[in-house]
Amino acid sequence: MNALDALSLLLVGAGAGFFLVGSIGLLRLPDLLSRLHALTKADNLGLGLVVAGLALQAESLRQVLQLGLVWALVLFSGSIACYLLAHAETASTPVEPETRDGE
Amino acid sequence: MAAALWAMAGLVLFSLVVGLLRVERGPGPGDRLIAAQLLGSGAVAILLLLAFATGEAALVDAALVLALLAGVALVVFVRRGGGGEAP
Amino acid sequence: MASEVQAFDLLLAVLLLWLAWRALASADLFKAVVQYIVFGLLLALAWIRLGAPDVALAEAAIGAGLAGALLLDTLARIGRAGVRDEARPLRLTRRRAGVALAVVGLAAALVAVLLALPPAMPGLSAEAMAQLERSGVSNPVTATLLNYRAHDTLLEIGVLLLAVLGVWVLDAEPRLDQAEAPAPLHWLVRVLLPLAVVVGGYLLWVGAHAPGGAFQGGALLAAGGVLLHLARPFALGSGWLVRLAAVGGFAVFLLVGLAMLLLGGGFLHFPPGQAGTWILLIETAAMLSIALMLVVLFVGRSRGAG
Amino acid sequence: MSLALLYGLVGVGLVAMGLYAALAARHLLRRLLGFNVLGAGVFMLFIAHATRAVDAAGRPDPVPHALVITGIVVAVSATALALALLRRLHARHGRPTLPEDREG
Amino acid sequence: MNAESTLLALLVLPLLAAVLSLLVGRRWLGWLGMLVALLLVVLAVRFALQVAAGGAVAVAIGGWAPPLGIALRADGLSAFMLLVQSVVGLGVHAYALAYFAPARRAFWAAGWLLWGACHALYLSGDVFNLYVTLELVGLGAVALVVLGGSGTVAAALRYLLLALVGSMLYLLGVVVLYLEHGNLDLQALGTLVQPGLASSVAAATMTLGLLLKAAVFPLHVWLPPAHAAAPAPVSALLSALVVKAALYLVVRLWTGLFGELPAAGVALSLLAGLGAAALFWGGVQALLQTRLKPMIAYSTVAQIGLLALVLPLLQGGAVAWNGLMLLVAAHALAKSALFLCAGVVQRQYGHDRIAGLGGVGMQLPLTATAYFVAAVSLVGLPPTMGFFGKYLLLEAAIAQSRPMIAAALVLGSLLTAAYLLRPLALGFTEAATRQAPRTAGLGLQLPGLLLALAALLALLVGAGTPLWRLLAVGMPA
Repeated sequence: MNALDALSLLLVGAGAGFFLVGSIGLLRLPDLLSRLHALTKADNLGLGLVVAGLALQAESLRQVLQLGLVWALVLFSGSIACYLLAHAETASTPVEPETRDGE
Repeated sequence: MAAALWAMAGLVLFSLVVGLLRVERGPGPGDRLIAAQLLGSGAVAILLLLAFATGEAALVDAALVLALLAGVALVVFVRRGGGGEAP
Repeated sequence: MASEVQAFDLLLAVLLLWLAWRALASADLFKAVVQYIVFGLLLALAWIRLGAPDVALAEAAIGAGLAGALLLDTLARIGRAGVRDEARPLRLTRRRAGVALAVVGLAAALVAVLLALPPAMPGLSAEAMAQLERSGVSNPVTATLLNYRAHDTLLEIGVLLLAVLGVWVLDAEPRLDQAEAPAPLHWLVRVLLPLAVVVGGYLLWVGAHAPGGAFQGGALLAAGGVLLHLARPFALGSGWLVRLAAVGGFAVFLLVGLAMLLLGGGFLHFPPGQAGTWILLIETAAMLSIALMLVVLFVGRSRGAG
Repeated sequence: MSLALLYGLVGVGLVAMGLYAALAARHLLRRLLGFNVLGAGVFMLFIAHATRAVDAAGRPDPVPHALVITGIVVAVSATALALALLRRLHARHGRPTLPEDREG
Repeated sequence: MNAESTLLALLVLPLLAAVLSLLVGRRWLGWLGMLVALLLVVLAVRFALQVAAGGAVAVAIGGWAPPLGIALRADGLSAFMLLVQSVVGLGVHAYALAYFAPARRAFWAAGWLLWGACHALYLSGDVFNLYVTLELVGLGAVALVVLGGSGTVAAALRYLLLALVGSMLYLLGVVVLYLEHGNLDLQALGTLVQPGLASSVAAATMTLGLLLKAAVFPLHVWLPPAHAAAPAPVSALLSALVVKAALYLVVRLWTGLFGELPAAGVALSLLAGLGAAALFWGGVQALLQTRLKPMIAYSTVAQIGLLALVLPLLQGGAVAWNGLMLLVAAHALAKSALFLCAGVVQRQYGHDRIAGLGGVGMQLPLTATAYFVAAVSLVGLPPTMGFFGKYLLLEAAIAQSRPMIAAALVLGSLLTAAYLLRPLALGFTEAATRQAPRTAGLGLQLPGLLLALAALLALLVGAGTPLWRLLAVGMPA
């Protein structure tokens, strides 16, 4: 394994780690807005690091661009969707007990 | 190298299990949907990892499709109201 | 592709079963639907794992895009009371015992069938590959869908057309989203819609030699249309132009099939040299029609349209 | 255990769960989810099998892939129509269940 | 025009008509429909003659021979079903011309797709292609049922859900067959299938799915509400043709693909048992109905039971086979005529309560006659087609020493007489309950009468040797 592979793996590993941390954050954090925050972190950094690590393995510029596009898209639509959700959430009343899961 | 990428894909899949617990617990529709959003990004990451692990370029296309559609569910929910939430 | 079972597969298998179970047994249907959407995501991963990227693309485009949108829209329309199901929707009761028994018997029989199968089987891959040269495309899945078994695909577009006709017959529904869409949603649409068009066209084009095709492209385009509708609600009605666009794919498919008769072949018998061109023509028309019909299924019929 | 068998067994599990829910549940949306899970199980049996019928180059049988894509389109069309009917039924009667299933 | 071309024309023409129905101006819809329907009847007759003379026809679509491609195959059974489909279709479409005024585009478009789907089903020789045609038939039926307005939605949804599960079960059987044999061609599979677990599972799931779609007791619960709620011409199409499509496939599977399995005898006897139960349950329910359309719908449950009852006789040869086919045709013609009559009554009086039918015989003589002829044919009195069908089946049952089937056949017919003749007795004997309201036009009354009379005339024209020769083509040994 050469240095490039090692670096690539390191980045990918860090990305996977961020996914794990983000998921745990999603689980542990107490309310929706802070969970939204955790989600964007995992999205941006987790996927970003995975994409960066894989880009080092790419065989062509086209592949690098494709990877970048995928990341940018997830980032863009994810953050807008989360913004819309946060916006709607703060505008409306808090969650009522009735909708909580009673199992 | 491929084996390592497989392992990473497995790790991301495992972290999705944790996200699934948030889908399960809720409590509100918004909580479930942001967890689904994370799962979508995770699926994109897994597809990319598998694309490089197997050398199958089409998987990048599949990741691209998922990335394009990543926000659709949340947008439908926000615009239509979820049925569980006051509109 | 690694064909031995890995930890990844075991985890995926367990998750698929668990998610399906939760989607069917969660009392809160909103939760069930979200779990079903995630189930679709993981299903796409399973198709990849089984070496079926064409199916994975279709599943991703449908599961992540349209199916989720349709289900969430329905939840919104049936309201808070409708979303709540019984506490244990699948509880075994005396009335359900017969169904449960039959299902368990069927599952046991299927498992026995699977265990009895030899490890390697003759399928149709040898034939499909041997004829690929003459099919006009180099992706065997596209060759099967648009050439070897084009008759299936023609009728399948007919099924979609019938679903649209059924929706057109039903009364119009009230609009839900009266409020003006916030500006970021418009930004999102401005970026995603052109991209969906480009990627949809790309999937159509690439389908001739790599995973992709008319249906995957059409579903992606339709998701773009759904997003646009959510940002700027538009009426589709069932006027002449919409009807033409909806039936166009089916009509072109049928007419090209008949044109082959005139060219001296049989119905849907493409001359090997021109097959690629004819298939691309059919696929283009089919993609546009499929996209439009899927959007109609989401938007429904607007009030006052004929 | 081969990939075909593992995913084949998952397919059987999905068929069983989906069929039960499609026939036994009361809420119509649940029954539709059941139908879709049933479909996913049938498709999975098919695709898992295709890995056992590889050609000389080791590629799986493409014919089941094409048939499953056809099946997915059919299932989505039918689901969309059923959802449209379900919304009209709910708008008319205020309940998402069929009349004979409305006890208790 | 050779037989292959006729076959393709029969496949493509209704689909083309569906496309045109979505595009032409509204006032052309009916005329286009009548033109194509007449053309299809001519083609179906021609095709039947060609098959009778030249034997079974096969066309590999796109030039791809099975197992890679899809083969269309037509034997006597297919050609006969196409003939029944076309004649009934023509009658119902002519009725729809008057019933849906102004024309409803969705009826014509969905109706043509449904018609085309039935043709594709009768012609298909590929088990997966048959699945697609089954779905096309199912969705077509649902789209047509909801034409009846918002009151039909529950019935349509129940029907859709069960039809979907039914066809998915059928597909599960197809998948099991492919797992075992790597083939989808009906004919090839017939030689490949060996007795064993996989074949039994495939046979069981496919048959169960089809029985659900054919509304064989006790899987019939969806049928009466859907067929009673739909607009009359749609009910006629569904009861006369759509349920037959699934039943046709059951016959096709158990006389071909699974005919050699050791379990075939047991399976067919089981079907006969269900059929007998349906015959009596459906008959009693029909007797209890207070409205005409639900009564006719329950009668379909009973008649489907009758067709299932006689399936074991098919193993005994040509007499039963011919009798079953006559009965299928007689039921299709009579049942469509009955629903069309019910539609006329509903139009004329604004209701279809049986108790309120006094004086119908005077006010609607043509419709009352049509109802009478159709009822007589369904009961099986001479000289109708139903009589000859039942006669042949009775003969076969006695020859094969199946006294139970013979007894059920006779008792079922008596029950049929009891419920079908009750409205008629009221209509002719009781005085009119109200003044003659608006009169239903000839356009509405004639098609039902013609269909009912077809059950009589068809025998004079085609029965006997030419028909037997057609049915002998591809008859299971």
